[in-house]
Amino acid sequence: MSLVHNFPFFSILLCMVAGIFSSMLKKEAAKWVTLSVSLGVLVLSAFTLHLTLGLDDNYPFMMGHVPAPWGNEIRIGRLEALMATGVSAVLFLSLIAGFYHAPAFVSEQKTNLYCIMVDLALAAVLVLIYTNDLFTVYVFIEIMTIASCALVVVRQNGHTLVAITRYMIMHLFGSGLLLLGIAMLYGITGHLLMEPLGIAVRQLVLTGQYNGPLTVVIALITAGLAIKSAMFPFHGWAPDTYAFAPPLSSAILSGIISKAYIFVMIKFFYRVVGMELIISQQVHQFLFICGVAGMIIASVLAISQRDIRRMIAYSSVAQIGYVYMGLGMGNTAGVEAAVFQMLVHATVKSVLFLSTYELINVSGDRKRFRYLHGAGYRNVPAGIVFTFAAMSMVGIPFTGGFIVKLNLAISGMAFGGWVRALVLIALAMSTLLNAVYFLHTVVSIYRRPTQELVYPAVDPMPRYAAAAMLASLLLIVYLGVGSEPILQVIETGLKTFS
Amino acid sequence: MSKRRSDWQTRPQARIRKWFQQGFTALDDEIINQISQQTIQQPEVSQMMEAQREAMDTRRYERSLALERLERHELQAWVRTRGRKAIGRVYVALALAMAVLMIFFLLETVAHMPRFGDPNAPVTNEVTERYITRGVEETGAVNIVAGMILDYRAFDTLGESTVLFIAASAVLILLRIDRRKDGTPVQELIAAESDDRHYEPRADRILQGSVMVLTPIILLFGIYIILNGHLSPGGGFSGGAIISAGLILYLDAFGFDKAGRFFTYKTFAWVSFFSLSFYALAKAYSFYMGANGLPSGIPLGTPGAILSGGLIMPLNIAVGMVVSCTMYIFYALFRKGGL
Amino acid sequence: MQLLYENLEQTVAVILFGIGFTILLLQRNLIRKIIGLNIMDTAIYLFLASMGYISGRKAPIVVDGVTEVSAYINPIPAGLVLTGIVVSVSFTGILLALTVRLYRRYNTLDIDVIALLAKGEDA
Amino acid sequence: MSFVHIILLGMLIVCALAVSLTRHLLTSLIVYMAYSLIMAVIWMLMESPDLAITEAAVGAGITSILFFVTLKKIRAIREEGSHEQAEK
Repeated sequence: MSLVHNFPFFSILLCMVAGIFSSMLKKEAAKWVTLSVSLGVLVLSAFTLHLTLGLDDNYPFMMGHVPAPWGNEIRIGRLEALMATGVSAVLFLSLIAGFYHAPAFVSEQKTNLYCIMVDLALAAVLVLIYTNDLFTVYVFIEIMTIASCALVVVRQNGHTLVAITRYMIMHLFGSGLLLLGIAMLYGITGHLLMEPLGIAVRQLVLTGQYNGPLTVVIALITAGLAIKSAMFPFHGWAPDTYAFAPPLSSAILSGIISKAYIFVMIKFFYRVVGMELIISQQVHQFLFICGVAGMIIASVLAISQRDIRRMIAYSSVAQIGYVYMGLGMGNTAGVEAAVFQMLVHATVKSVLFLSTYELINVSGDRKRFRYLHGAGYRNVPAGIVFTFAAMSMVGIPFTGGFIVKLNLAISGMAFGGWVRALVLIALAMSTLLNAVYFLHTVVSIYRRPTQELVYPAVDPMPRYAAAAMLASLLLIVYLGVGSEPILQVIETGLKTFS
Repeated sequence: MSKRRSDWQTRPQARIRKWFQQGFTALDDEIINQISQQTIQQPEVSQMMEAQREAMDTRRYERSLALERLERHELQAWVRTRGRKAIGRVYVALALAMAVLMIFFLLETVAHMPRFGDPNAPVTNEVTERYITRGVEETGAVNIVAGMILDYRAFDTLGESTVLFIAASAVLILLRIDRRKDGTPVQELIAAESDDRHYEPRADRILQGSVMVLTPIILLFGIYIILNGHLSPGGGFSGGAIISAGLILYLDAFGFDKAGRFFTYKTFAWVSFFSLSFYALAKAYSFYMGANGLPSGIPLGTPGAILSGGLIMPLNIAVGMVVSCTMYIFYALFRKGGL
Repeated sequence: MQLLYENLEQTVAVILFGIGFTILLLQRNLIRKIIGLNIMDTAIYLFLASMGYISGRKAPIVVDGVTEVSAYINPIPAGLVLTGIVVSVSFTGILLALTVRLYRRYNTLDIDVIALLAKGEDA
Repeated sequence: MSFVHIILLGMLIVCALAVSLTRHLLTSLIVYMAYSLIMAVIWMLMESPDLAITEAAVGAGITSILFFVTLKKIRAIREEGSHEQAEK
């Protein structure tokens, strides 16, 4: 085993140790540590990706002295490495673009606590991406929940407190369902690691034993993860949380953290129960319907918002709907498109939240649309970035969003009858609605103000923040233009996933 | 001019309805307004008119906002009185139905689960077998549960300690009242301290006397449980909780002034920092060695002796310290927002 | 019914889960909601712990060097529940801290009223 | 399944119901504490002493202490508020 094989483990360890160390650091030092940790994880993950591209299959990494069914392990394949690279790249860029306005929402003595939360959230995301054990999934999901709670609540006004209380109650209910599901699955199979679990589950399906409990287990775990990732009917907590959180936290929450839950769900489907069972139990249809409903209804709700941040929060729910629609199609092409959408959405949404903050900031911290008129002139880079990100949301060619929609449409074409019709109608409707609200926002930030509002002078955003945003922009364009190799990695990665 | 200024200020439903009825442009009559204003380019007079119109518009906007607020207020009043009852009843009925349905489904599942106490249940498989038959020789711990959570599945336990640490940090974010830069307390902190002095028992003789007797016993018991974690039931978590209970009892009886002599915020920070980093690094070492197939080089000792179990006892001590500090700081933060 | 009686532990656990869930949904008082959450969690732990019990066997602490499978109960669920208990106490701490903050701001524990008041702050 | 066991399980359900049906918060907290202790006893009977000791220390001990200190804090805030009102 060469040194590079250890890199995923090193990246997890780096985040955790940095989180622990940050508790003793002063403000600036903690910021630098967090930044360098995300860069370090990016480099380590890139190396891992390079390594796994050369391997045919994924490889296990024992967390201890004993092998798989007894000890704990993580399992590294190219899909995992790709996700880790994407997540850490997005986090790195968001931190550069968003860290400088930390003093606006975190008091000085609490900045290092905020950094702890970012570090540990990244650690939890990495563990969820790599892990191969269901109980580890539960423990680190709880870490992620606490971290995101604290990320939101550093800004202590009434809205965040109420939003986060709702968030916590929903999420704890979700973890309860998840844990109950894991407990039942353990009870009928006797394993917690995913590979032996998969074998045991297939055995159970063959013998027909415990079939009822197995269905309930799938339902419980799916429901728990769906609540946590803001799938449409369970999205109640999401808009307020995303809208009132500090911008950097919203970017991390909706861009990165919500993706980890979905990745775990895909892992559970592929590695533990097997896609055949999911299809024969009709779970995928439930996800499909929820995804389609979410795409349309959340978009309509987004149109009706008066606060620009709430609009983006609702569009986040709609975008999660795309992921679930792809996942719910049940064929490989659909899941591929869903994974690609996760990457695209992580990039686009984080940069959208950050650029929106800049636009609001130059408009005197007012969030309604009428005050945003002309914001695109007052802060040119943020305006450009917002426009491009909005175009990706709508699905203009040469952006990541276009490739997603194209792939979803193509994988929908593989079906006949109502599924195909529903996919195409949903895509068309959603694109139209996206165009309505995003292009209207773009128009309004570039419109001359009708009435002389006094905008207080603010410090211009630092050069490096603008550069980071533009870099994210390049990433979006790259996802739109050079998507072929990434899709290839996802395709081959999914094959070795089970 | 009979129109309101912008449709973005009206209620969402109205906006959607309008959009359906009149198309996208209707939402933007402001653009049209603006263009028409620009085309009639007459200086002075038109500017004055415009200013007047702006003022009127603003007033109208304010009024529409006030109306909206009133509307919302009425709605709230309705919601508070009759609506709340109606909605509340429906909600209660739905929630109860859902809960009953869920219990029913889960009961149905339970009826098909493996039997309670069955030695042939699927959970008794090769994993359990190895833990029991070879656990002692592989981990050196007589208490198989301790061996399991701190050796075989140590990654989960590392995560669990991290949960405690991150929870303490989150509560710090929520409740800690910061001092100013120069170290002087802010108003809120002074208020919290005077509150605390006001509402807590003051130098109660009986309490102090019994605490003087009880605290050492409780602490000793906690330490015993931590140190014997690999030999008997218990371990870092329960022992740490017991120790923290003893500390809280002491704090309650003697107040912050006396407890602050041996336990300040710095104590908390350093202790949890050292124990957690020791924990993480020790486990990282053993994971790295295990994954790369290298011997760990840590002697396991004779099973049953107090100095056995390899890393388990130090890890238990680390966990115990983290738990006790975390719980104590929870309590202190709840009481007055700091130590 | 007979089947449920044989699995009495799990049956009770499921009923407790439902009760906790109902408290969580129906109680408007934040502190009761938190207790409901705790009941829900402990119900799951009871469920999990009951999975490891094997009648007639002893706790998994090796006595006199006996290391036969038939002597001890399953240690795994106990370890998992141990982890779970600590996780749920951390959550309780955070939620109570939130409650204190909310109460300091709005002087009530009723979550619906708090939400209304928070909305009213805007206008 | 012994008789004691069944009674204990029944008491668990009674306690859980009582939490939501009692009028005073303090009562429901004490009932919850009893619930935790019963849970600890059940785990003791189920041959899991590790769990029993942890639940008794963490669930019945620390969690209840946190609940009580919260209640106390809340009462302090409330009294403070009424005090101010009276002054006005």
